[in-house]
Amino acid sequence: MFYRESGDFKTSYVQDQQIFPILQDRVFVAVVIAFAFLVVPFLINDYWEKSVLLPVLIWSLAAIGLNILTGYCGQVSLGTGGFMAVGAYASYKFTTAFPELNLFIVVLLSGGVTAMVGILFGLPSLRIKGFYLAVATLASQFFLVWLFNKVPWFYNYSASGQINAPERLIAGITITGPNAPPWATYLFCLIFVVVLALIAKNLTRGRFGRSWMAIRDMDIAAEIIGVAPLKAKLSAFSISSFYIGIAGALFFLVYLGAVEPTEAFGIDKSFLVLFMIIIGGLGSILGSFIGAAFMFLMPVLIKNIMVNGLGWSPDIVAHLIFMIVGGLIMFFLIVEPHGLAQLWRIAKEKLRLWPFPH
Amino acid sequence: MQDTVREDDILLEVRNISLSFGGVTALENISFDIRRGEVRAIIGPNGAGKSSMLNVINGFYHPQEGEIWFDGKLRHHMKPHQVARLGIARTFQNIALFKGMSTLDNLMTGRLINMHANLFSQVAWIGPAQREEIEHRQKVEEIIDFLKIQSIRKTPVGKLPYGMQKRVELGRALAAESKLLLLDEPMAGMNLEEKEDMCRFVLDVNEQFGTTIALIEHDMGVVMDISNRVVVLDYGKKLADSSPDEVRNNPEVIDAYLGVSHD
Amino acid sequence: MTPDILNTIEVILNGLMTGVMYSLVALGFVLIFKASGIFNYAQGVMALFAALTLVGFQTGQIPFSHLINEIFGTHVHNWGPGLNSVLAILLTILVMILFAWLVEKLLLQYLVNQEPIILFMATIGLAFFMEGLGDLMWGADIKTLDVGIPSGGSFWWEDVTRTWVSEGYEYYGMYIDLLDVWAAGIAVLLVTILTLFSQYTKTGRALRAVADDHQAALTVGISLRSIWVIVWSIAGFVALVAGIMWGSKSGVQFSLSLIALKALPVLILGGFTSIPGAIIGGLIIGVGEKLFEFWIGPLVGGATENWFAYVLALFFLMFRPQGLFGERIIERV
Amino acid sequence: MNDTFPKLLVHNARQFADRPAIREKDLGIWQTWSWQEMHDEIIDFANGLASLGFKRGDKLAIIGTNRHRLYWGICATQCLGGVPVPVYADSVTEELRYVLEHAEASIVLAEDQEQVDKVLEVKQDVSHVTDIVYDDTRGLKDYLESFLHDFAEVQERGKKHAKDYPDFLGQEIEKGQGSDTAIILYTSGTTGKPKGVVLTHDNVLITSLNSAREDRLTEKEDMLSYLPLAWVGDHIFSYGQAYVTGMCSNCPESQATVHWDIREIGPTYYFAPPRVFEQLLTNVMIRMEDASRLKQRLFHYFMGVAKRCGTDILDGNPVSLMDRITYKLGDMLVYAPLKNTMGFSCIRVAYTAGEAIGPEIFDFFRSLGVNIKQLYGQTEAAVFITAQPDGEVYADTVGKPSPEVEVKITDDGEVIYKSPGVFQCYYKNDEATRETKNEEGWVMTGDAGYFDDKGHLKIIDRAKDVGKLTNGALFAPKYIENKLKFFPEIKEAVALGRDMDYASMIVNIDLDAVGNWAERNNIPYSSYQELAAHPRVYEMIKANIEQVNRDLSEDPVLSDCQIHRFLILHKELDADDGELTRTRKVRRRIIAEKYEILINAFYSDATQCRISTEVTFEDGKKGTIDGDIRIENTETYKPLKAAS
Repeated sequence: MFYRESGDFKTSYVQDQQIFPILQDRVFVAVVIAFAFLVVPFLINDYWEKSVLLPVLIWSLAAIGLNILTGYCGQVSLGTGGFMAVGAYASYKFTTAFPELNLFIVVLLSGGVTAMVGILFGLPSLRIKGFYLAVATLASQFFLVWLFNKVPWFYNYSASGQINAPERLIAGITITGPNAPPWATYLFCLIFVVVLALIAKNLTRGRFGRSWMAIRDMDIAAEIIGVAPLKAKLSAFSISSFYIGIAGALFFLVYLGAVEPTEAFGIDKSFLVLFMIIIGGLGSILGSFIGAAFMFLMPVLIKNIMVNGLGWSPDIVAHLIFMIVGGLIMFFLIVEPHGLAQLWRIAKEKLRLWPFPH
Repeated sequence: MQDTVREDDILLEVRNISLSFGGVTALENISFDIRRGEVRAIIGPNGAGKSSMLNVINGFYHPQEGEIWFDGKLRHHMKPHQVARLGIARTFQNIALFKGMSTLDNLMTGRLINMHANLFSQVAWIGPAQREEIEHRQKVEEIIDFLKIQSIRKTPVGKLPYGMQKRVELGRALAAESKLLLLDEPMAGMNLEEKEDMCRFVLDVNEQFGTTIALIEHDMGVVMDISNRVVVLDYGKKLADSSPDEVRNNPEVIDAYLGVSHD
Repeated sequence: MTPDILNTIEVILNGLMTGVMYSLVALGFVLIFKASGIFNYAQGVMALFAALTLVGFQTGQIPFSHLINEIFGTHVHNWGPGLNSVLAILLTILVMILFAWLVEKLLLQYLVNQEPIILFMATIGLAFFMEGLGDLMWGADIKTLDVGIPSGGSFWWEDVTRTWVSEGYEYYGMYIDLLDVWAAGIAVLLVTILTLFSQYTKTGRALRAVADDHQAALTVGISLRSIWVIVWSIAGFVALVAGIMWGSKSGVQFSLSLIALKALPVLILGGFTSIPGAIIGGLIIGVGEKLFEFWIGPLVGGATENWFAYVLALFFLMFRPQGLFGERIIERV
Repeated sequence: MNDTFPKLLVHNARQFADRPAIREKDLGIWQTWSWQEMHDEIIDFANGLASLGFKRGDKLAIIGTNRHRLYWGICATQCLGGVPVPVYADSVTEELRYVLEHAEASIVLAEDQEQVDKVLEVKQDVSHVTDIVYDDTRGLKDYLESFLHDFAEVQERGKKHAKDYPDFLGQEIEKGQGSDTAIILYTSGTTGKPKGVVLTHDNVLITSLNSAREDRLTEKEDMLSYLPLAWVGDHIFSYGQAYVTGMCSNCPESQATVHWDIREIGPTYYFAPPRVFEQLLTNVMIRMEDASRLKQRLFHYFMGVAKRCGTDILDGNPVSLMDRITYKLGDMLVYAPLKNTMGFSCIRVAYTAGEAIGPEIFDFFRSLGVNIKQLYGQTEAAVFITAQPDGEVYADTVGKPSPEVEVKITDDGEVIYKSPGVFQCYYKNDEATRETKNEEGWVMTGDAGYFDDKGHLKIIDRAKDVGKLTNGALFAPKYIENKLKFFPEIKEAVALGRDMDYASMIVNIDLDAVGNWAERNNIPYSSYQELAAHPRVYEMIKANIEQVNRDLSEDPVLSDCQIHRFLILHKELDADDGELTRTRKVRRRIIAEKYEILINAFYSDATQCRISTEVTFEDGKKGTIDGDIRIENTETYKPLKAAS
């Protein structure tokens, strides 16, 4: 209905291969990004920061990461929580060992460390496929969390076994620690999310993305046409882990500030991110955002309505949320296995064809 | 056959190949060659080992015995993706397209062996990665044009009809610009018109690009029409190896194959 | 024998007993996987759900009482003093059959011909749903389950083993929980029954036919859908047995559903399609993790049981991706 | 003074240098050439042609679809003072042989292997052809004939030639004059051999310039070039007007993808014959059938609004504020998206011509805000004879004389004209030239028509088909038939009345449309015959005819043509039975013979007539159909005005 594409034609492959080939989409995205950078920081408060924006941004990043591995490369992983823990602990070690190190670099390095760990745990994927691999990734989940619990070096021998984010500044602005202003933490995360989302898009639409998808869709054929499975899978594991590691670092540094591994990075987090990409859409960057926002905000909303609105007891609502989440997963797998992103694509297709149905 | 062929006219030679799976023999002491620029057919009844032969050639199966010479060199143990890089592309009997991708992306995937932009340029996109992408897009578009599949360029291949999928698969194999093209029953399950189109494309590929082609096919008419030489396999053994006409009149072949194909 | 050796034997025995428990859960997985190719992640939650239901019947709870009270402001909890164990178990079996039917009706029939990984994820959804449902129906508090199976250490065994120790050592005997022994016995019984069932009954043969070849089974007129209901019912029954055992041992609580995760490496070891595999896999994991904890645990801070099974499975997979008893996969193109 | 196209090309290359001149959808994108680039390409090719020995006065035949290089071939030929002769791409070898022979073409520019094969097949019969140049190399690798050249290869030769003779081409272009022959266009006459219409640069250029000025076309226009290259319309719109305005022609990827390509390009200037618009409207309606109820209601509501005030808004007539607001809303929700899906979003001017367009169709598009207008033209006039000016657009006229065109009606009612676009002659056919063009330069159109009181020309029929009733009034059968055929229920109609007292009509109902209607109204029927004889069908057709009569009564010239009696034929007119041509045109003579009884009954008092007709079934077997056919009288109306 809103699309007026007629006359918006492509005279070069550069134009044809844009991320958003339709002019109106480009305008829309530009407006959204401008709004996120220029307007939101002035409106943000503590509640919006901690309860909505930061978690949605960070989970989006984790979802993009898992989507690269699962959605694009077809390797199901249940180790997301463990990899997030690696990112978190790496960032803790970096920033406590080198207090002067710029936070951006700390976060990136944490991603790098997680990528290495990802490669290590991705090695079995060369021999194992499907849910065999999913089970194997559980090893990383449980082993890593156990490791951070049991080896005091990781938590700098603190008495509580917890790690706490020290206060760090960038250009005189506090980013981590309890005194960080909401707009600063928000912008810090936003920069990572926007840049990394763009990079993810660039990777998935190019050589890497195609080799991943080839492996996902038909691994034997992929190998026979020249895709080296080792490279494709390990690159997916490492890049995916890089994203998840960064999400973990941000989760710890700017969002929670203090974590205890079993609590913050348990198996439930692995499932949460998996659900985000199933509901959001496997193999879709946009879907990662939608899924993260949906899976995180839906329970918040339900809780708000039922606990605050209807006055029900929180544990009943928690059970209900479990049922709703589980039901939604089944519903989506039956009705639209490609998730909300696919629904959006269909809606968009409809809008482009409006008023015709097809 | 008269052996007047020069050594470097031969693109691929298999010598005394034997392959078995846990005691079951799939191929037994098979030898034949494929000359540069020819269309070579491999025929035989079901279970004759034709597909196994192709799988051996592109490194998916590893024969227990025998040698494979490609492009004048003895080929050592290689993984399929390494073989692909040597210049052997193929299509599959049961379509093995990447269902989640568009026609264009399937063909671009076929060109992966020629793409080299590193991770960092991919991350940045603008620059080498984009240049490479465009360069290969042009090549792929030429193939799209060649196969007349412009109208399905951006359609996910899962939604295409069978005949079109076969064509896209041929396109993906062509995209690799390989020296040797292996076609595993390219016309299976097609109607007459689609078969004629596909024959035309196979011959055009052979003529236009000079690609050497080895194909497995059941339709004897097709084999006779488009191949230069024919190898006949039966129960993993080589039964005959000659021109289509000679094969057609070979009584052994008729017994083993032609006789039963008219049921 | 030195106490060290005896302690090791005790650890092994305990491991075997735990392994039997793992096997019980894994058995449910194998049954469903064989018949429908579905990797049923919800098997563990089914055990929890079955145990919760059983306790609910035993104690006469009103289902959803919390929810009802919340909505209507009432204070209902129990409808009576509860049923005796046998009746409660029978009722629970009925509930599990109803559950199997509902799963087929509402979920599986829409997912026929989907990729295995999609089915797997659907069962994860199912697990979440049932977890919420179980808690909502029966309450989330930890419950004790007692169906009359003896529990506690076996004094007889303690006395017997005390005499095995070499001269000059102090030793108090081996500890073995009677419940574990019972569980092992029941597990053996269950496997025997299942084997007999699948070998000698018509339904059993149909099940095997479906497992071998869906298409062929359909052509000879076996209704896939009713087979699925049957298989899920049996899996539900196995889940109930596992639930009773685990529940009697450590109370009916959320962590019960996590044994499903433990069953996964068991399956990897045993192979997804082999009943003996599930048993042996369970035993290996049980013994392995106990021994590892016994020997290595103290050196690294303990709690290695959290991950040992998975890491073991991981290494195992590297060398034998098809499991112990699985058939070798020949890939075709 | 840029009096030839090559001179215009040189001028445009300076004036519009980097603006796009031509695009073609190829290899997935719109490959674009600026005027400067196109100029260079054409110059290279012209030089290449020269190196092949092509010289002033030689003919170059062009055969193929709308490919940019074929358009370049036209201009390159003209650069050398040669004459391009485009040939329809779907010509069979026989037609091709005739044109090549008749035009004495020395070089043939062929699109692809298919066309090259055709040319090779006839080459030994046509003595003049020395070389063949082809555009698409596919499949031509193994063609080793030395007279075959790849287009690019000719351009390479051209570059060398230009190096050897740097001033040659510039001088050749300068030598050209407006009075030189620019092109010979062969018209596929319905009878006899095709005639080659010779047009000069002046003819094409001045006509293009005048018409472009009339519609204020600028270099910013985009035109979709999808109609046959050899048809005069395409030559004027895609070539003539493009060169005089500097606008861009866009060649579709293939004939099969035109509807996608138009959507992408979104032309600002567009031409299509009525059947294209008709097809589009049908598609819109069919696709809307499947839409949800809500969308359908939305669609129909706003189409109603558009019908009420759309054309007025387009024509700038006063419209109430409320209507304007609803129309604006409709534009947002329905019209603009609809235009977007058809690729009409950007259209400033669209033309239709060639045959009568249904008023429903015409109004549909105009009410959406698509400015379609009608024109009346001929190859012999370099298209433009009359056209509708903006704001004066009617479904039933073809507009006012174009600039510098004089139009007259002869005493016999035939339309004749004189214009700067008038052709020189039919190539090598003086007799035909004399028959068509008199000494003073007036050209006979062969069409009967008249000017209405608004000064608009109305075309009635082919002049030779127009007869008189016994009272001397004009009888235009095709005109009335077409009016009837605009009703969806009527598939064919045959008007009778020449030299009779009044007009009568034989009607064929449309089985799909009427069958559908019958189902909705619970009218059972088992065959066409049964449905055709149903009283309620008669009622419906009668109402339609009376509607036509009412329209005719308002017509100053044709009010006497009102239909007095009609019948619905018991069988469908069929090409297998010889009643229609293969292109579904009515064969009046056969029908008159076959249905003599019926015709006699029309002009008697009979209300019923029994007839037995031989029919050919689908499997080729013959059989007969008997039937009693009812003849009904219809209401006629008093003429509103007396004939002027």
